[in-house]
Amino acid sequence: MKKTTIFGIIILLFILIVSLVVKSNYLFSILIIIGLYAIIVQGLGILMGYAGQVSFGHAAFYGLGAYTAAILTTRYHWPTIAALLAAIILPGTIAALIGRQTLKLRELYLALATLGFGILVFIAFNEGREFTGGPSGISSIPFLNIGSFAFDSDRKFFVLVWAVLALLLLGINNLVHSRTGRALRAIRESEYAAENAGIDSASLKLQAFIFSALLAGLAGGLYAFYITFISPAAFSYHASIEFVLMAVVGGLGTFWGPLLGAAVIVALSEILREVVPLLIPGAGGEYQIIIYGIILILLMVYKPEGLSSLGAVFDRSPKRAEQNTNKQ
Amino acid sequence: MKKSIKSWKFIPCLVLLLALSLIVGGCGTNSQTDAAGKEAYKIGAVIDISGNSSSLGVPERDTLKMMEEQLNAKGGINGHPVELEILDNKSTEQEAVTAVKGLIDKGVLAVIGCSSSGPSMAMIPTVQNAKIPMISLAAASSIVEPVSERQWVFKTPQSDIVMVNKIIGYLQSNNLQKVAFMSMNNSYGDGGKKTFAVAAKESNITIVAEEKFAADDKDMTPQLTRVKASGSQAVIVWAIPPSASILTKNFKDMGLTIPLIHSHGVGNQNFIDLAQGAADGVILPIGKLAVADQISADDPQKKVLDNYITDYTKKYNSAPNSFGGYAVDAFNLLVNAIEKAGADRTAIRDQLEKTQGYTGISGIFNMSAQDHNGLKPDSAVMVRIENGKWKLIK
Amino acid sequence: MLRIKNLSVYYGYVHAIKDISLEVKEGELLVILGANGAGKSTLLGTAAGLIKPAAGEILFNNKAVTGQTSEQIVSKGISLIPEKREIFTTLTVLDNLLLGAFHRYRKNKEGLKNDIKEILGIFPALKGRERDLAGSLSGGLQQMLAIGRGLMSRPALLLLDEPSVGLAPLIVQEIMAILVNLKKTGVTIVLVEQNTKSALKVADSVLVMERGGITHRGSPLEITANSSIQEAYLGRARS
Amino acid sequence: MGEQLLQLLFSGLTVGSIYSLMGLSIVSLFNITGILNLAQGEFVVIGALIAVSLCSIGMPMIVVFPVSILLAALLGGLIERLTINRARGASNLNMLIITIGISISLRGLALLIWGTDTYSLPAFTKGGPLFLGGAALNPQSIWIFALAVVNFAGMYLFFEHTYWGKAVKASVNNRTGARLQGINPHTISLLAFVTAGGLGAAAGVSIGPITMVTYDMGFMLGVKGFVAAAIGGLSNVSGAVIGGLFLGILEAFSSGLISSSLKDAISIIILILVLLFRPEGIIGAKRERKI
Amino acid sequence: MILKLNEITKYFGGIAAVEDVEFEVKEGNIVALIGPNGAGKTTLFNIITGALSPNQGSIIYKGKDMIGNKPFQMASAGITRTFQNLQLFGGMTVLENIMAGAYLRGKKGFLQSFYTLPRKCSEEKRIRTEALFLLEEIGLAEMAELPAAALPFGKQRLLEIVRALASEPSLILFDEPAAGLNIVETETLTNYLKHLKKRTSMILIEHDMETIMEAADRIVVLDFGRVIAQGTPAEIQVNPEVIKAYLGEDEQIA
Repeated sequence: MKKTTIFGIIILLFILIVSLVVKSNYLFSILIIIGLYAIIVQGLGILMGYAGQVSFGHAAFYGLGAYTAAILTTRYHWPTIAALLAAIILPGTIAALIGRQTLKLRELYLALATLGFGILVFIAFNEGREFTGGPSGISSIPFLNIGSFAFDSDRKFFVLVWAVLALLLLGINNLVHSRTGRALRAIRESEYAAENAGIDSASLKLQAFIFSALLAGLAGGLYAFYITFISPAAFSYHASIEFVLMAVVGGLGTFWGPLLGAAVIVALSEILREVVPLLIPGAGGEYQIIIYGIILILLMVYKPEGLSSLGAVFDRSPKRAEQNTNKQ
Repeated sequence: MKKSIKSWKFIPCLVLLLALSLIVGGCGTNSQTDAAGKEAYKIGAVIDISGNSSSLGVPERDTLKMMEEQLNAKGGINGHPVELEILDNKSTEQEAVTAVKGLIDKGVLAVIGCSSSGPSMAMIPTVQNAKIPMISLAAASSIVEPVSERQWVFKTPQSDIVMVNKIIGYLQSNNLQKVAFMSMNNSYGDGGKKTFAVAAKESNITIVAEEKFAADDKDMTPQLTRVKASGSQAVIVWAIPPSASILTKNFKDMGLTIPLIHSHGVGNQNFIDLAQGAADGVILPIGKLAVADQISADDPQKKVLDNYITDYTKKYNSAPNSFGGYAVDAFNLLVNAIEKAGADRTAIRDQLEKTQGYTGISGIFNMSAQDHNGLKPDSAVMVRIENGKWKLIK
Repeated sequence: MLRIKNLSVYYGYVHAIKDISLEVKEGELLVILGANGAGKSTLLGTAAGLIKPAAGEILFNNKAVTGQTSEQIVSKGISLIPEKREIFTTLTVLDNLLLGAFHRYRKNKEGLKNDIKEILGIFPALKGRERDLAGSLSGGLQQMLAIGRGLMSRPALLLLDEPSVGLAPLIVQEIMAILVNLKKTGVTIVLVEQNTKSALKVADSVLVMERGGITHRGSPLEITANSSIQEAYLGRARS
Repeated sequence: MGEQLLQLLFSGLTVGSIYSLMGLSIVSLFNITGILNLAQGEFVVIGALIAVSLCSIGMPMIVVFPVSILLAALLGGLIERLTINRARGASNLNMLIITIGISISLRGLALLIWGTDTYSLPAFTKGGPLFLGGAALNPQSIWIFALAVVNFAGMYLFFEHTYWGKAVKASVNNRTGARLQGINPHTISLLAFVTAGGLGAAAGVSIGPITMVTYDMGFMLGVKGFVAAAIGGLSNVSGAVIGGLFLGILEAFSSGLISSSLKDAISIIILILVLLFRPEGIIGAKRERKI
Repeated sequence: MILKLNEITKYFGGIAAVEDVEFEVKEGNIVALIGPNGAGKTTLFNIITGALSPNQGSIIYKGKDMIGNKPFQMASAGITRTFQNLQLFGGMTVLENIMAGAYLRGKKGFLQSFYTLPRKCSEEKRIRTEALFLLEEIGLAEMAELPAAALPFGKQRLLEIVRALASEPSLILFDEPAAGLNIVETETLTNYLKHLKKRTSMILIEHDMETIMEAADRIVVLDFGRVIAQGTPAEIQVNPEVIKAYLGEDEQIA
């Protein structure tokens, strides 16, 4: 328990210092986006890194959360906090409905099926004009408020998002070191063996899937209340792939991985936007794209376990020994 | 438990990363001053340079860079040099918001952008809150309407309704009452469809078929097959190349002979080149830029258009298109307003709203507290493509 | 025939083979015994080029093959039958055998048919199953196929890694008999085995490994006579 | 009505052949290297864009075709050596992400060299559409279809009837086993990417006249190729061809007869149904999973 | 009697992998399952643990027919197994392997794990203590914090056995536990299995005849999916059919 407390204090200190020191709304907005993505990637990290199931469709849950929040507040004038709650529950419910069948698929088949689900939901956003506003989206979404207190500035929203993130980080840290966390990892390592230890892998995988959908929905709802305008474009399969990238780049099955992955991918594109023109005068977005791609490749070639493994360099783990033996 | 100890080593990395973004993000608002000692005016632009809408954004960026150079060569605004910072939003809403916040932090007087509707819409709450004037380069009329919720937002392209009315006028004068409407499945096509549906109803034109296609569809024959069977007298298409070009080729290949009317979205040479001859006979409403050589010499826009074409062609070695034209108007409107208002955002906004009789590329702008676009139907003309060239329909 | 000098191999930070030197004489059947993790499989894998040594030298017919890849080594005449068999489960038995001759395929396309006949003569149990997928064979047949495929490369030196694992006693006896026959045709054999009893019956010479080093070498008789080995590897209550 | 259906069929076959070509190259690379190449669409785009440049300097099509294939094949090989080959033993997911990285970089490269403009390529044969039974058929469609057939036949002959084909299959099935027989998986992986590059360019040059070429159209082509491949069973070469044609025809008929806005939804639903109930593909044999 | 198989038959593509298999396991007994490779032994294991469902027949466990249950249901009823090709949770530590094996001995669910209440902490502590005790017993305690994949092969075998024990099953199925072990390790294993009889019943697939002769109470011999003989070790050893199909002349003397 000690360690969890320390982590908690660190993150709280970070939030406190940043919210007091930083004046730039730009920086806040970057941190907010990092926080939102980190929330999604936390869930995805549980699904991929612990339950060993890949999903290329999480932008759908993210979008469902955002649309739920947007539609309930703009059209039905729900209180924002109730709409946020619905934005969490609805994606979870949909995940529960589709999960059991879908999760029977393995690896690439699962990847394709979730990708397909993502595209379907994306089509629904575009076609459900009466509800979603079609490709033109929904505007004038109110700010999130609790009673008379509204999260109407970047600073307030930053504190909210990161506080939520911190709670999740700690919860997930508890989770992965618990009976359930062990069972999830057992499924990833060997599903047969896990089943024979009495672990209902289908049900547990489904729970992980629902959980990750809940988090994506939460992030989506917060996103809608932050940007206050949404359109389908933000929830295409490109976003789904981006989330998987964040999860893998950060490092699967690690504590800091999701946050790090989200931070690096978001910061990388911001930094490239500023740095590339300094290095190559007159360069447009083209170089940023190329460099981004190359950095991604280099990471995967030389740090396939993700960035959080950098810390493990000094740890002389004999685990590597097994790697040379043949993989079939 | 051992694992989490390892991850401790990561905190420094995290801190480092955030520190880096702090430095790079640059919170400083220290302005440069030129030799004369007058402080530079900062203007921001958020453009869709890469991503889906990059074909709009790139000519806009090029035009803006050119305009900035020209202006500073002339001595800037009242002796103040202009510093224009152009950021790429990768055609995404979230990046547009981040970018505009960055610009606001840097103390810009106003922002230009974005190239397409989605990112423009996404930026609106931010500029409204920060009270920064913004001039969008995107078509959708919802960007400036209702004006009561969009006091700080203006836009330069003609609204859909201007173009739709041109088309309706053409249909009525040619006695075409049953039409098919085909649109690209994005906000551009969607906007056109909505506007046209309303206008058609008012003028007793029936839409007998409504078809859609995706921006990256490779063959529109199935949709055209349905159109063919619907017995429509004309086809109206709301799309941009390449899908607009593919559709035009399919249309020709299938031997359809009814009039094919496109939107201003195909108003560039690329559309004609890609359709490889199939574009001949296509009719469309368009800004005057494309037919600058054909409009009469006494047209007030003539000189403005010719100047822009000469300058742009000289600098970039290719003819400008209407997207660049939107950027010209946005830049000039802003410069005019700053000239009168100085470095005061509220005053700039007020001046923008008071714009009267500014002759631009897209037309003559007359803004008001009710109209933040300011263009009238005469800002567009109908053209027919003949032998790969735009021909004004008089 | 095969000479190994001062060989060291690391797996990550694990020193799997520590400064080993040994020689295999032409025409002999050498059996390597040792506990799990003693480095037996690593030794074979290194000799076959699957694992890169950190130090030392491997000479085959007096030519250095150290650090060469397994693709190069197999064409020199060393063939490894790995513990996991590594047969091509989605290919037919026939294709498996044909591919065993990969490195000499271009030189002799027609002769291969005869070679396959010869192999099927050694393993009559495979006859009639040439068109079956190798993955559908039982464990014993898969092991025979793996050896047969190895022989298709016409090796001068055959390295076998625990061919008896998971096999019924009857089949183990069969395979041992085949090895003895092979030796008669002039193939040099190195056999790593846990099934000490069967292996000792066919061995010309025995080597005992422990924690990455060689502790004993001798004839089967000497080894069985050594009481410490007896206790450690052959079991007290048995034989 | 008959004419209309025929028109839809032609449209479906045209688009279907494009999907087949994509599916075919994805499946063959998958079969050889075990890598699902998300950058295959970019190979197509780069190949087509190279052809655009070659055409613009006045080369005749008959030269442009092989030269762009050659250049794209070289690029494929180069990429393999620089990325895939250096990431030996990476997990499937990592490999997938490496190919995403390749795809992003290639897209940026294409944007840098060719810009955002859309280009078109000249058709292989001149002349307008053919009219069969009142329905129009673009002659280029026949070329695309022919290319798909030739590719398929080539793959089939290679894998089923050549010794090298067997060696490649062996290397896919068991890498260590293959190495022990003297088969070098690195060479095979290199050749596979060279082929993927070349096939991509061949596809790009032949579909260019119909689809036009934009720097960013590769991803969508890739996704359609995957759907085609998955409908065909993901590792089945003939399945990819049939899956592609099926997908094309399905799209044409659903947008021509049902609704153009639901076209993509219908094909995705079919994909998901196939994945759930016939993961071995629409033509694959059903097998009981063994443990 | 803890387990009784009746007329178990399983077809793969028209071929019977297992046909009309019948035998029973008495409480606290070790039943050995032997036979040539491909005789259907592992298939039978898969059927008993619920990974495969038979085409016909019944599995009576503690008086109840278990047909149609999934492996995790079988496990919670008390049947667990080890694997011929080890299926350790390689990336987890030795201790975590055992604790995961003891999954059924805990109660905490997904959301409960999220924010821990003190009461739930005690469950975690109890499982950890029990796991350490099991490791102590078999001499793996000092390796508790190593990743399972880093253990030498022989220890991995042992670990898998202990992991199976951690859920306190009443029947364990061992699939070739001695494969790849040397004679000394095999002896240790044999003794350990005999020692386990106090806690659980066992079915054992094994090729090492000495282990079987020493440990098994009864032997069932399979060939081509059918039971060709069953009886005490002494009976089986001299059964001519078994010698012909499986043992060979050599082993008979041993």
